Amino acid sequence: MSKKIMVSFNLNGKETDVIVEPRELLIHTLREKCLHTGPHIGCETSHCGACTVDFNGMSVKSCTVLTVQAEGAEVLSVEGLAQGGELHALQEGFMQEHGLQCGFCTPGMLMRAYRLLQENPDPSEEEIRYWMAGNLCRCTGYQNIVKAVQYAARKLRGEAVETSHPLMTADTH
Amino acid sequence: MIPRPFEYHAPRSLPEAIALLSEYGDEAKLLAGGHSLLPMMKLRFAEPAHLIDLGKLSELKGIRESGGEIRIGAMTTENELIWSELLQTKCPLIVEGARQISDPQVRYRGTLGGDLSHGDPGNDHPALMMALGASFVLAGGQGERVVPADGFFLGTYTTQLEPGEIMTEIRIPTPAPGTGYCYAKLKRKTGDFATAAAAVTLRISAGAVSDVRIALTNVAETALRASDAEHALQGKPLDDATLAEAVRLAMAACAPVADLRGDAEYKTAMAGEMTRRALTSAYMRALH
Amino acid sequence: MGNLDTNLDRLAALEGMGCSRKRREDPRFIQGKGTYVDDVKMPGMLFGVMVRSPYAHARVKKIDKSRALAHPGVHAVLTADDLKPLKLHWMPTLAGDVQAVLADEKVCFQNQEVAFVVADDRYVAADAAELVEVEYEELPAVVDPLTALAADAPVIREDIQDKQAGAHGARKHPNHIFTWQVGDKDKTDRVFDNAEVTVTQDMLYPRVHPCPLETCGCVASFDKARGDLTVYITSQAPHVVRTVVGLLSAIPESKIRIISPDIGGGFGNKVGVYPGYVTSIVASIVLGRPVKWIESRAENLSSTAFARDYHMSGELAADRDGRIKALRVHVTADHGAFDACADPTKWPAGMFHVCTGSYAIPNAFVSVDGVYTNKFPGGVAYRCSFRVTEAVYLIERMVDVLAQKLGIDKAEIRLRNFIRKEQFPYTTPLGLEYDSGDYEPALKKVLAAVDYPGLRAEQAARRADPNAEWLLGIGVVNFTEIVGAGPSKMCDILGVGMFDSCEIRVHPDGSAIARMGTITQGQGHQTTYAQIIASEAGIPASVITVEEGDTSTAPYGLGTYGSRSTPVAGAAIARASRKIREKARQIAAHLLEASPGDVEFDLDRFVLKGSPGQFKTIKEVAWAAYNNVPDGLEMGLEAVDYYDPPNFTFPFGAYVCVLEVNRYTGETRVRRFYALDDCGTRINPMIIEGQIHGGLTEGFAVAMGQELPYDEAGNLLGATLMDYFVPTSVETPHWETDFTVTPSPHHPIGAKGVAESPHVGSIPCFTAAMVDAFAHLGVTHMNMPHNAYRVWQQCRALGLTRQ
Amino acid sequence: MKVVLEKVFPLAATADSAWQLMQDIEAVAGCMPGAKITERIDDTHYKGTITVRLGPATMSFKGDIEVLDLDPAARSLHLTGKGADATGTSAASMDLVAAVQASGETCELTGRSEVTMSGKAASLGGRLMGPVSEQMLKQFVANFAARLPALPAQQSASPAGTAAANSQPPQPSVTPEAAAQPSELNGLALAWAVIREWLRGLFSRKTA
Repeated sequence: MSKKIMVSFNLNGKETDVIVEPRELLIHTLREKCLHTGPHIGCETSHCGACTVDFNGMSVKSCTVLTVQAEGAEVLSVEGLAQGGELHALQEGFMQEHGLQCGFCTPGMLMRAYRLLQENPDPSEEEIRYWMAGNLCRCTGYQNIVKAVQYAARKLRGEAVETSHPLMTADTH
Repeated sequence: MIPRPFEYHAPRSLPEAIALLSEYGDEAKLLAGGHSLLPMMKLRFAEPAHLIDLGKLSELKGIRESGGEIRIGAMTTENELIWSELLQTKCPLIVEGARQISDPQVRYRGTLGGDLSHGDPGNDHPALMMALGASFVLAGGQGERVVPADGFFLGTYTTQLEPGEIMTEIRIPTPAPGTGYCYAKLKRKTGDFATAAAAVTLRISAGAVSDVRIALTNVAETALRASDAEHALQGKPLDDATLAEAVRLAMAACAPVADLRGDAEYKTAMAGEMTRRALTSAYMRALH
Repeated sequence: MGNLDTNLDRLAALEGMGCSRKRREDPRFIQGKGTYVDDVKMPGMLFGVMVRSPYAHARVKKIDKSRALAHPGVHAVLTADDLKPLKLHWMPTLAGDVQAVLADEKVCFQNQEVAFVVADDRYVAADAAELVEVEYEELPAVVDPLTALAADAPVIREDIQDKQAGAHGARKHPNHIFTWQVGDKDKTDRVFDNAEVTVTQDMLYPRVHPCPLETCGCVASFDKARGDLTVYITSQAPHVVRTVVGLLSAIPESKIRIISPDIGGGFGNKVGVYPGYVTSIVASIVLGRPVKWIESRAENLSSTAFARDYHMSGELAADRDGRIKALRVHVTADHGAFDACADPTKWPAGMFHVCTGSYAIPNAFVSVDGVYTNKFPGGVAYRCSFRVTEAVYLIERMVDVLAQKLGIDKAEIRLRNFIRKEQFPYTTPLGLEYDSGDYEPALKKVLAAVDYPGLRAEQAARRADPNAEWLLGIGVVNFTEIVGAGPSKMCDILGVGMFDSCEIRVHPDGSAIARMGTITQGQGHQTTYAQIIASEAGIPASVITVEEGDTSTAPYGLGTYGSRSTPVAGAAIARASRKIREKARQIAAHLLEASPGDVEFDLDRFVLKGSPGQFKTIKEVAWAAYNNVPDGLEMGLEAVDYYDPPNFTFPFGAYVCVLEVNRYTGETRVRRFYALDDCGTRINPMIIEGQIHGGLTEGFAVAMGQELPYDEAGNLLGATLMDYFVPTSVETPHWETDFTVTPSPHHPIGAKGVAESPHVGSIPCFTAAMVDAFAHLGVTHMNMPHNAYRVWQQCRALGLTRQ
Repeated sequence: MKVVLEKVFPLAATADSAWQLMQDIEAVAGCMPGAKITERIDDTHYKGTITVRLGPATMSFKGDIEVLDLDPAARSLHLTGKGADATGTSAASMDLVAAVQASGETCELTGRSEVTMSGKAASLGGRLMGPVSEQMLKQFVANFAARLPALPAQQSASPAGTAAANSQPPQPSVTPEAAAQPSELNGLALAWAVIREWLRGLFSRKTA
C-alpha cells in the first residue's frame, strides 16, 4: 500500500481535509469519508453520470477523478445546491415537472444542469438534450427532465413560473 | 473497479514533469484528462507504479494565433476548444470535431494532447489534425522537436513520442479563408467511438477542388490519410463521378477490425459514406 | 350539500384520485437525501466482493485462498466448501430449480460466483479477490439453445442429470427443463389443415437486461446478542426475500427484518434472490459484523437476471379476408444454467398464453420448451408482466406478416379481428378471461391523430422514388397486456399466493399512516396510494403517510413487479379505506344521534340525510374514535385488507411509430411515436404520463440496440455501458401520449396498471415500423436489435446500398 | 472464443535440422511469442509464462505446457499450453501441431494452431482473436526459423518480416534463454492487438 496523502478541498463551501491513498476515487471519498451520499455510483466506467459533481466550475464524473486531484478544488455536490433553506430553481423544476422517478440519477442530473445553465441561461430543447447527454436515466425518458431544466432556466432569468408543489423548501420530507 | 496502488506526482512545471518522467521511466504514466487511463487502471489492465499528473501545468493550456499558426496547448480541454471564438471563426473543423467527442462531462476533462498522445485509432483528433496539416511539439530531456501529424501515428497506441517525451503544443497552419471543412462521424450513441468517421478540408479555385485533405478515423491501425482519394479530386470539380471515385479510393485504404460495431465490410462501407458526406458538405461550405 | 365552489375546494383539498398530485418522494431525492442500499453505513461494516469464473463451463479442481486470507484487512474467504456444512451452497430458485450460491465443483456460466472475499473496505477486498487462486478444467460450452437438446450436447447440470422430471413435469434430455403446452392442439391443427391462408414466421427475442441505474446489493447485519438478522437489500419483493431467507437459514421469520430502502430502479432485475445476498448474510452471521455487497455494472449485466431470450416460431391460419382462425406457436426458451425464471409456480412461461392478443382468434395452441445453456440465469419480467412482452411481440408480428401476405392494410386487418366491446368479459382459447376492453375506438383515435392515410400516401411516394435515401416505415400495434398477478388460485411464488395487502391507521388528529406489501422503485406509491385513500376515506392525502419495504412494519405482500401494485395493492388500499369509512359512518351516526343508514358519505364528511347543515367531518370522527364510540364498537380507527384478485387486469393500447431508415448507412430516426394507453381508472395523470415516457424509452432501447451477445465459448461480449445500449437524451425520441378510459369491472376502483404497457407495446411497434420500411421489397420480419449495422445488412441483402 | 489456423511455411533449412530443433521442447516453447519456460517437470510437462505489455496496459498469463505427441516418423510435434492471468479473470489456451516435410534442399513447416480465450480477455477483446492467432503462428514459425542454422548464401524465407509492425526480426540462437528475448518482443507486438481491443471496447473515452 502506497503512503497516504492529506488532501484539502472546499466541499459545498466548507473546507474539508481527508487522508487518502493516491488511488482513492473522488466518488468514494465524497460518499464514504465526507458522508455525502447524493452522488451515486451507476457504472464506474464514466458512462452514466450519476456521480456528477461540480468541480472548479466543470461538471465532472467523480468516479473518474482521483481524490488527490482535488487538492485545492472547489467541489459542489447536490447537497450544496439549496442555499439558505431555499431550494435551487432546478430542484423546484424537477419536482414541478416530474423530472425524476426512482431518483438515482437525479443528483447527477441536477449538478450537470446547474453548470449547463451557468454557461447557457436560455437553452433550447435540442441544446439541453445535447449538453445533458453525459447523464443516463432509465425511468423518465428525459422529456420531463428537459422541461424541468427549462423551468429552472425561466425562473433563473426572472420569468414567472408555476410552483404548485407544496413542499418547495429545503429539508422538508 | 479499484485501481492498484501507485505513487502520485503533481509537477508544477514542465521541466519538473520531464524530470519525473525520466526518473521513473517505464514505471511512470502521464495523467491528463484521465478518461482513458483511469478506467484502464480501475479494470487493472494498467498498473503504473507512478502517476504524473499534468493537471497543474497551466503553461500547457491556451489557444492563440501567431505567425499564421494556431497554437493550442496540449492540456487544452475539448470544451475549451468548442467554446474558443478563435477556433469558431478561424478553424471551425476542430469545433465540429470536438463537439462529436464523448459527452459533456468528459469534454471538461479530456484534452487535445491526451487524445493525440494516446494513439488510439478510435480517437477523433488524429484524423482532424491530419486534415488540418497540424504538427506537434514534443518536449523531452534533450529539448523540443516538432513533428507533423501525418506520420506521427505509428500503430495502435504507438506514436513517435519517445519515452521521456511530453506533447506540449499543437500547431495548425491557420486555414485560408473560404476553406471548406467537415467532420462526418457515424457512431452508435453519444459517448461511443466512431464506427467510421471522415475529416475533410478543401478549397475551390476556378470551380475545381484544390488543397483537399481527407483523413479517416477508426478504420485501420491508426488514423488514416486517404491520399489516393485526395489526388483523384485535386483540380477536378466535385461531380458525381469524381466523388464516387474518391469514395472508392478512400474505402480501398481501409483495413478495419471487426467488433460489435460491425464487420470489416460494414466499417469500410461506412468510411466511404462518411467520406462522401464530409466531401459534399465541405464542398458546399467552400462555395459559400 | 353546500354550494358548488366549496365542494370543489373540499375536493381539491383532498388531492384524491384523478388529480396530478405532485410527488411526495421528490423532496428527499432532489436534495441527495434518498437512502439507497449503498448509502447504508453501519458501525464495523465490512465489504464483500465475488471471485467469478472466467469460463462458461468448467470443473473447479482446486481453490487456494491462503494468499487472500494472508492479505492484511481480509476477514474471510467463503467457498462452496464453507457453505456445505450449513447446506447453503445451493439455494432454491423462484422456478422450482436450485442454483449454486458458490460454485460447487463446477461452473456453468461465465462470471458465475466461485468465492466471496470479505475485507475491511472495497479497496482491500478488490486487492484480495485477485489473490484467490482457482484451478479450472475447461469443458465444452452450450450457447445456442436450439442445439442444447442434441444427443451429444454436453450435460450442463450434472447435479440433476438423472432427474426424469423437474418442477414442471417430464424432462426429455439432461439439458431440458420443461415442456409447457396450452390450448387444444388437435382442434388447432385441424383448422390449419383446412385453412384458406396460413403464414409462418420464426423470430428471436434476444437476451437483454433490465439494467436499472442502481445495481443490486445488500447490507446484511446479524446481531449475535439478539439473534436478529437485518438485511438492507435492493429487492422488489422484500417479504418474499424474508421467507426465502427463513427457509435457507432456519431463522424464524420473526427474527428476520428485510428492508428495501429507496430503490434505484428495478424493472425486474431486483425480483430474484442472488448469491451475493446469501453470501453476505452468511458472512455477517459468521463474522458477527455487518457485511455490504454491491455488484459492479459488469457483474450486473453478466450475472443477475437477464430477460427474454425466446426463440419463437408462430403460425396463423386465416381466411382470404384476413379473419384469423387459429394461432400456433412454439417457443424454445433459453433459461441459462439455472432455472431462476420469475414466473408464477404453475406457469413456467408466465402469461405467455396472452399471445392471442387483442384479437378474437377462436383456436390456439402454444408449446414452450425450456432448456439449459451455459449462460447466466434469469428470465425475469423486464418492465413487463411475466413473458407478456414476448407474447405481444409474437402476435403483433404475426398479424403484420398475415397482412402483408394478403395485401391488407396493417391497421385494417387489426380492425377486422378485434375482440368487440360487447364480447367482454372475453375468454380466450388459451383460457384467460379478459376483463374489459374497447379496442376499435382506441386505434381509430390514434390513426386520426397521426393522419394515417396521409402517412401511407407519403410512404407510397417515397417508395416510388428510386433516389430516396431515407426509407419510410409505419408501425401499427394494438396490444393487450395482462397484469396484476394475480389470483392465488392461478398464481403463487414458492407456494405463497400472489395477493397483496394494506394496513391503515387513522390517528386521533385525523391524519393517517398506511403500509403496504409492495415497494416503490420510482412509481411514486407514496403519492398515488394516498390519493386512493383520500378519495375512499375522505382523509386529505397531505396528512397520509405511506410506508413500504420494511418487513417488520409492513403487512405481508408479494411486492412490486408485473404492474401489480395498482391492480392488487391498489385494490387492498381501496378496500381497507372503505372499511375505515364504514366504521367512521357508525361513529358519525352516533355523534349525529342518527342511525348509520341515515348518514351519507360526502367527500370528507358524513352528512345527515336531508339536512346538509348537520355533518361530522372525518377529522371529527377520528377524534371521537378514541374517546366516544357507540356502545359495542371497538375504539380506534384502523383497517387491514389482504386482497386476492378474482382475475388479472388487461390494460391495452394503440401505438403508431413513424421511422425513417437510411439505406446507405442503416441509421434510423424516429420521426413520430404516438402512444395511446388505456389503463382503466387513472389515479394520477402526471405520474401515468411519466411512467409511459419511461416505458417507451426502455422499449426503444430494447428494439433498437440492446443485446447480450455470446461467443461460441460462452463468453459474454460487451457487458459494459459502452456496448450495452442505454439511450441518452440525444438518442431518445420525443413521445406523444394519449389515453382512453375503460375501467376494470372487477377492480374496486377500476384501475388496471400502466407502467409496463408502453414497454410491451412499443417494442413490436418499432420492429413493425422497421419491417414496414422494407415490406414493399418482400421483407416480413427483422430480428432485434435494429442497430445500424444489422439494418445495413438488410439493406445490402436487398441491393439498396451503394454497389 | 476459438480460432483455428492452418499454415505452411517454407524454411531455409534441411528437414533434419528442423526436426532436430523441434525435438528441443524448451526451444520450441521459447518460440511461442512472448512465452518463457519457467520450470521443467518432466520430458513432456513444463510450466511457463507469457507477459504482455502495451502502452499503459500489462497482462501476464502463467500456466502449463504439455507435449501430447512427438512423432519421429511424421516429424511432427503436438503441444498444448493452458494458462490463466494473474488476476484470475481471464484464461487462454493454445493447441499447436507442427510438422516438418522435406521439399528438395529445404523443408516446409506445417503449423496448425487453435487458440481459445476465456473471461475478461475474450469478453472484451475476443473479436481480435483471428488476427492475433495468425500473428502467433507466423511468429512461432519466424522464431523457429531464426533458431535454425541457416543454409549458406541464402536468407531465411520465414515470414518474420510479416510480423507485427514494430517487431524486430528475431536473432538466430541456440539456447532458449537467449531466444526468450526476441520472442517476447514479438509477443508484445501481437498481443498488442488484443489489448488494444480491450481498451477500445472498455474505455469509451478518448483523451488520456
